Amino acid sequence: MDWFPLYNSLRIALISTVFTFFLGIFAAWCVAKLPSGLKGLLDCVLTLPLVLPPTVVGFFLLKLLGPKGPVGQLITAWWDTKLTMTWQASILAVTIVTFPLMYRTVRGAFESFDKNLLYAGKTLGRSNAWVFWRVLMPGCRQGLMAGTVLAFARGLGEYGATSMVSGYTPGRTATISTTVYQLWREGNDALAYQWVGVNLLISFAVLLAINLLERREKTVKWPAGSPEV
Amino acid sequence: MDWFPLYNSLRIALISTVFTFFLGIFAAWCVAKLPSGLKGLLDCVLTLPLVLPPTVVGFFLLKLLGPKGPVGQLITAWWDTKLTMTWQASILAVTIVTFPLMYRTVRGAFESFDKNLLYAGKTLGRSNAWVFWRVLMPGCRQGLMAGTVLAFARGLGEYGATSMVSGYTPGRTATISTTVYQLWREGNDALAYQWVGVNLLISFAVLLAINLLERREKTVKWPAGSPEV
Amino acid sequence: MLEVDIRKDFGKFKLNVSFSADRGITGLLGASGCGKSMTLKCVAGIVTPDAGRIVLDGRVLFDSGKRVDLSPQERRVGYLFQNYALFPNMTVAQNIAAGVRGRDRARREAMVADMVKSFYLEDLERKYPRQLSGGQQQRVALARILASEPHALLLDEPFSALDSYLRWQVELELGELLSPFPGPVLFVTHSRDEVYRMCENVCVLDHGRSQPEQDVHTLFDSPATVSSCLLTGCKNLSRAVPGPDGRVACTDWGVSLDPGRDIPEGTTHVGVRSHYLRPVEAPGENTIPCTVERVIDDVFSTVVLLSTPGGGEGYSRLRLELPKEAWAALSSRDSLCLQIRPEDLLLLKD
Amino acid sequence: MLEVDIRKDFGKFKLNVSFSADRGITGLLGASGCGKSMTLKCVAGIVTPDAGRIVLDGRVLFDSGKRVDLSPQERRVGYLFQNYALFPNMTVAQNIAAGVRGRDRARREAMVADMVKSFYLEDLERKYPRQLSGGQQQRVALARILASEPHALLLDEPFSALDSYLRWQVELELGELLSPFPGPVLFVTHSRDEVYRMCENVCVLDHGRSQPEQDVHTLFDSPATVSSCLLTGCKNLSRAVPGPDGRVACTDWGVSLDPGRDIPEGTTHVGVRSHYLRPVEAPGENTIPCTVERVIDDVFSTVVLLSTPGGGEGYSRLRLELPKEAWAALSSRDSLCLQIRPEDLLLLKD
Amino acid sequence: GQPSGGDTTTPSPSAPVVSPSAAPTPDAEPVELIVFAAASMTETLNEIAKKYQEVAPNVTLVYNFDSSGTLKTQIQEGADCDLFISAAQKQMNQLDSSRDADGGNAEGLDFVLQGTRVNLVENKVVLVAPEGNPAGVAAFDDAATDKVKLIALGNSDVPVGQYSEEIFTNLGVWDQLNADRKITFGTNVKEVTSQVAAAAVDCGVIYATDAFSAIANGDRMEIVTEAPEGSHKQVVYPAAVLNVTKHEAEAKAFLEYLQSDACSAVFQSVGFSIPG
Ligand SMILES: Nc1ncnc2c1ncn2[C@@H]1O[C@H](COP(=O)(O)OP(=O)(O)OP(=O)(O)O)[C@@H](O)[C@H]1O
Ligand SMILES: Nc1ncnc2c1ncn2[C@@H]1O[C@H](COP(=O)(O)OP(=O)(O)OP(=O)(O)O)[C@@H](O)[C@H]1O
Ligand code: MOO
Ligand SMILES: [Mg+2]
Ligand SMILES: [Mg+2]
Repeated sequence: MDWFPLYNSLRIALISTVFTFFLGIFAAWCVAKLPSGLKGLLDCVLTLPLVLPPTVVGFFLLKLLGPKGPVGQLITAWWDTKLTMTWQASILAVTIVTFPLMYRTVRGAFESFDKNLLYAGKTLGRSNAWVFWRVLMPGCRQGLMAGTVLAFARGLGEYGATSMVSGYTPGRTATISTTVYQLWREGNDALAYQWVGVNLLISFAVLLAINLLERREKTVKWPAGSPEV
Repeated sequence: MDWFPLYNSLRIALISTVFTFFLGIFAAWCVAKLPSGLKGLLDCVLTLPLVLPPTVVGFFLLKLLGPKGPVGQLITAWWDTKLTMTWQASILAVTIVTFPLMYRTVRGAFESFDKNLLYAGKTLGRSNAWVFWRVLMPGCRQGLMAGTVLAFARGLGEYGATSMVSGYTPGRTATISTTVYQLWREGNDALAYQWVGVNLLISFAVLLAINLLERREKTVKWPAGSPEV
Repeated sequence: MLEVDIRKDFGKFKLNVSFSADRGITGLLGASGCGKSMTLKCVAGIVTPDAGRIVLDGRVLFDSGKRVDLSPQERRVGYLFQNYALFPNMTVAQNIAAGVRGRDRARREAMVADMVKSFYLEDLERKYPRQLSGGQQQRVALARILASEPHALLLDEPFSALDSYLRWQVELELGELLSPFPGPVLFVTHSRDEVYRMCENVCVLDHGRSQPEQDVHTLFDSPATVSSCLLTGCKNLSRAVPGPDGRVACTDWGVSLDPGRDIPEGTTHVGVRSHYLRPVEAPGENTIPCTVERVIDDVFSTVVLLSTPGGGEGYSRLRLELPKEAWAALSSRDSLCLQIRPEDLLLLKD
Repeated sequence: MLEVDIRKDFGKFKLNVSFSADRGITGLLGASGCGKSMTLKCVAGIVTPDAGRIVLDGRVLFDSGKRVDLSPQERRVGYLFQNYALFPNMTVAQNIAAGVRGRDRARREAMVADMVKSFYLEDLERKYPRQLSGGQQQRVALARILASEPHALLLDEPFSALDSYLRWQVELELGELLSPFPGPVLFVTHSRDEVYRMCENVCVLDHGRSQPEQDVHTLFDSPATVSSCLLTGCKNLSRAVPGPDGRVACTDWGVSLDPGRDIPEGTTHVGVRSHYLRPVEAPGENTIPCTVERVIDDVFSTVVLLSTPGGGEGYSRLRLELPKEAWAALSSRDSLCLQIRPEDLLLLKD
Repeated sequence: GQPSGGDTTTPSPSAPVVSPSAAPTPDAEPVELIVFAAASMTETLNEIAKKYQEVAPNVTLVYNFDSSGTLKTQIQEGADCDLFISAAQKQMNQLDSSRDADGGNAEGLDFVLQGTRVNLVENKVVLVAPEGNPAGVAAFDDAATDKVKLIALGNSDVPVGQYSEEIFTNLGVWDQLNADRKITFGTNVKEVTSQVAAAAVDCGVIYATDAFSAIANGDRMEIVTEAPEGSHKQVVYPAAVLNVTKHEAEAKAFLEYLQSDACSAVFQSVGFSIPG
């Protein structure tokens, strides 16, 4: 069994999770600070990839990044390389598709975070950056982790957009999901089942991780100061 | 422009949302009542379709429902009909893929619901069913609606599993997402852009709806009894 | 008659409660987190104890030995929740109707009308809970509970959600509304004043363990334990060692006092209420020479903090409360001798 | 010196507050939801008012006219939050260190050590907030705030999160810890007792509007409005109509009384404290003939509810509070005549 | 009614069987004929559909164009289909019960209506490059050189992919291409065409007819060369009515019509040839 699809899926999911992580946090932070009207609009735009067909996302990306697309031409002109049909293109597709999962989870964590802690930091004279990194981030740790793991899991399984922007080149751009599709197309059920099994295992492990994170988060929220009186 | 894909996508999304609605609520209710260990496990199983590649879901469904699959053979034997490669098969695929969105949103609403209201109903002598339908359901209205709309939006855009179990027969099983894919493969960009536009419009409208629902929910949570003293 | 004897283990927290309550109001008094709400939940059937027995008027509600565990619906125990738990999607009338048992529509309407009248809710029938003040919400909650014709009532800190201005009024109302109730009423609070004013008997909970229930006046006049003494609002406590001469050495206060009676086995602390410390001119029997540390002018009285021969920190400090005029009339206001009558000295176990 | 004069419109709720506070503790008193926390937030720079001016020791913190709006960091106003807002991910020492301004490490450590010492936190340095009791949490929060060397302090209901047993002790401590603080302190509460014991001046808020600030004793001795009268704990109120003969007709009580002074323009209510109602043998000047409705045995006093000639419901009812012995000594305990000294009759505006 | 529904004619209980040469019968029962056809027939069959309107107005043609392999799977999974046109014999054999395992029907499927299978058209395989041929490929062998970094081929269940594999195997570079990870596999010939037209790849292998239609449609690509003589099996498109059809007569009639001279002209116009 050639393990490349697993390796490729993992690296795509990992790298795009890194992007999603920072982008999601940044977006959630910006949206949280916007006035309510604009907030709703931006929120819709940022959630869009969650409900858009992956094929539509893929189509967009190809029109933008393809060698004939505006961004694609720039890239070719500057670095003499192209982005489509490479495994790197999948990173972009997966980042876009998984972004809303991270964004929404983090936004939820930010919203349920006790604002008074932020204000406390500020009235104590600490900079906004300090408050963000030392108070908000540690306080939303569980939410951040849950969002990250969810995005990672979803990224591991992305199919539609990935297959459009990266194609299926065994050993180069093949991922677990495109491989399952290919194996099914070839009627190679035995191997397809094996990959499905691998996928189930990973997804299940990832979900268990989220579950434990969520549980930990809940038990932490104990009424402060009530015991040890 | 042939509007069938829109019509088909809408009917599939609508019908599967009905299923998802009841299944999601039922699952969330059952999981909420389970002891904590089993709860975590079941929760993972029920969330699985969210992170599994749609192609894996499609593969499973074909193996199960296809004319050679165990369920498919039963269906053929009893009703002399088949399930795969019909638009009805998409309902199943979409239901499975969107189920976790509904289930998780409802579970969240249930968990944040004030349990004392349920206990109050019970100590007043009301049946569990009464408490469920008259207290819990109205109390989680916003969460239920948000989950439903989210599931609907996601269902409207499902591609991977749908295309595997229903194929792409214009005028029969074509959906927006499979149509976009097909148009792209045919190089029919003009029409592809039109469908992408339609899709964007619908998705955006749906997201706006969710957004308004979420906002309403927040403003309702005003500290009880503090004004009008 | 409600008999409760239950145990439940939450890991760090262990509930072990046993008491019985007759017709009338029985107080459950205890610090925050000591298990008061949990006890009520066990009685109501919302939480299942690990072991024990709950009997109401001879009906067994729960018995771990006989595997009896009635559902909350069957127990017929009314529970007034800390935040009232009115159904926010129903009007006042619908909320009360939700309490009426049985499917007979006419009977339900009659009952609702009846309750609306006896709880002075005529103008509020069509309002939603969020449009009501705290006191009105409480009346609705109580009307709803009584509409369900419970055999016992559980009230969980009924005044904690109220503004201090409303409290007094609502407390009065509640007292009047409850007086015709024929069954036992459990009243949970951590306010000694509420207990004193409303209850006949009281059961003190301490870290999940119940102490024997007792008459309210017994508790206030001669609390037996440090925790119940603190609960009744006594702020002057000292560790104590019984001496061979029938006196107790109060180690925190640095004096030895005569309790005027036999010292019970296991006495570890003594206490005296701020009101029962009497300033005297000269040292004498059972007096403590004190230095005034701080004088606080309270609304109707003067509170004086004094350091004892034992020191001026923590438990060594004494708190004296006097009518304003009595304080003003004192000759020396820098150092005082405080006398404790033997019968006012509380002898406490840990 | 802190001068506040701000307006903010929240739609249904409108904040319109104006007061000034000198060195020492100034109380902000008001019912729940009247805008006390909101006022503090405006001063601290967390919420931006629509219009107005905030000046601290001559430094303009906010001025809508001149478009000045300093950030919370620049204002140097210490804010003690209702729930203390300690950073849960930091130890006590780290929390205090978070308050120290500047990057000088040695100075920070010295400051933390200093604060730990003066707030008696030696044993707690390495603990996390969740491992502390409410009183300890408050000490840490205060240490943290004072480490940031604020020019003014805002305390938002500092005792509301505490058990009643702890309150007294923490209140004492807070008073001692605050006494050396050189700037103005705003103290928010809805407890009249706390205001009386801790504050010199007080500003009453009512539905978002501030009343002129005044000396605590003035407020308690002669409140000018119905709302401040209620806030100071007075429970006997009646609507009143000034008569041509210099007397007031108390419509709720059904009697006419002599205030012994000129009746101010706009007087709509009269009030009298429970302690200042004196039972007399026979009807006479300024007496109200009453019938005893209910007797409540309180911890140190007896509370008697009486119906007046005006009736026995709501505001027509009078509440009399007597020492237990005084009540026991009364000859008739079914009906009483209550005398009000003219100077004890409060004349109130709506 | 479904939006794709064609002309509506009054249904008649006694609709006569339509023969290709017969005059249009205005009151014939409306029939929807589902045709699964290789993606490379997209343009020609769409044009024929217009003509067939006049021949049999009661028949609405519904096409499903995809790789022959995908179509075969869909048929096998129970898709409604009356007429199947594959781009290679392999997929038709897999559905034809008259073939045994050695004859290509390993799964024992039975979908072909016996006696209806014909060889419809013949095609050629070509190497195409994006407009201007930036990589400068000149021959199939060039795929193995450094000129080509990425080549688009149909995957193994796409006939054009199978022909490509055959060609490169015969040229002795197939294993080389695979080892170099140079091939991106498309799901049908149209996807390969799109990838070449979008210049996402350096070159690709498709049918002459697809290249012709694409260029005619304005896609920016060029034909580099035809596959060398004898490097692959003849590209023959078999067609057959399926035995699951509910409109056997109409399906047979349409298959008959496809073999008419009118259709041959259409096929030939894009580069198909008619097998002898
Ligand atoms: N599910 C649980 N698991 C573990 N411990 C619990 C659980 N629920 C409650 N506890 C513990 O039970 C104790 C008693 O809780 P309870 O709500 O009965 O307190 P209480 O006496 O009503 O306090 P309060 O006056 O604050 O309402 C708490 O200290 C809490 O730590
Ligand atoms: N964002 C907001 N929009 C509209 N109204 C608000 C908003 N925030 C607060 N309010 C209103 O402002 C009023 C004052 O709130 P605030 O928190 O200052 O009350 P408070 O006096 O501190 O009461 P408490 O004693 O309960 O703490 C409330 O009645 C609330 O209705
Ligand atoms: O069946 Mo095709 O025409 O090789 O994609
Ligand atoms: Mg409780
Ligand atoms: Mg407040």
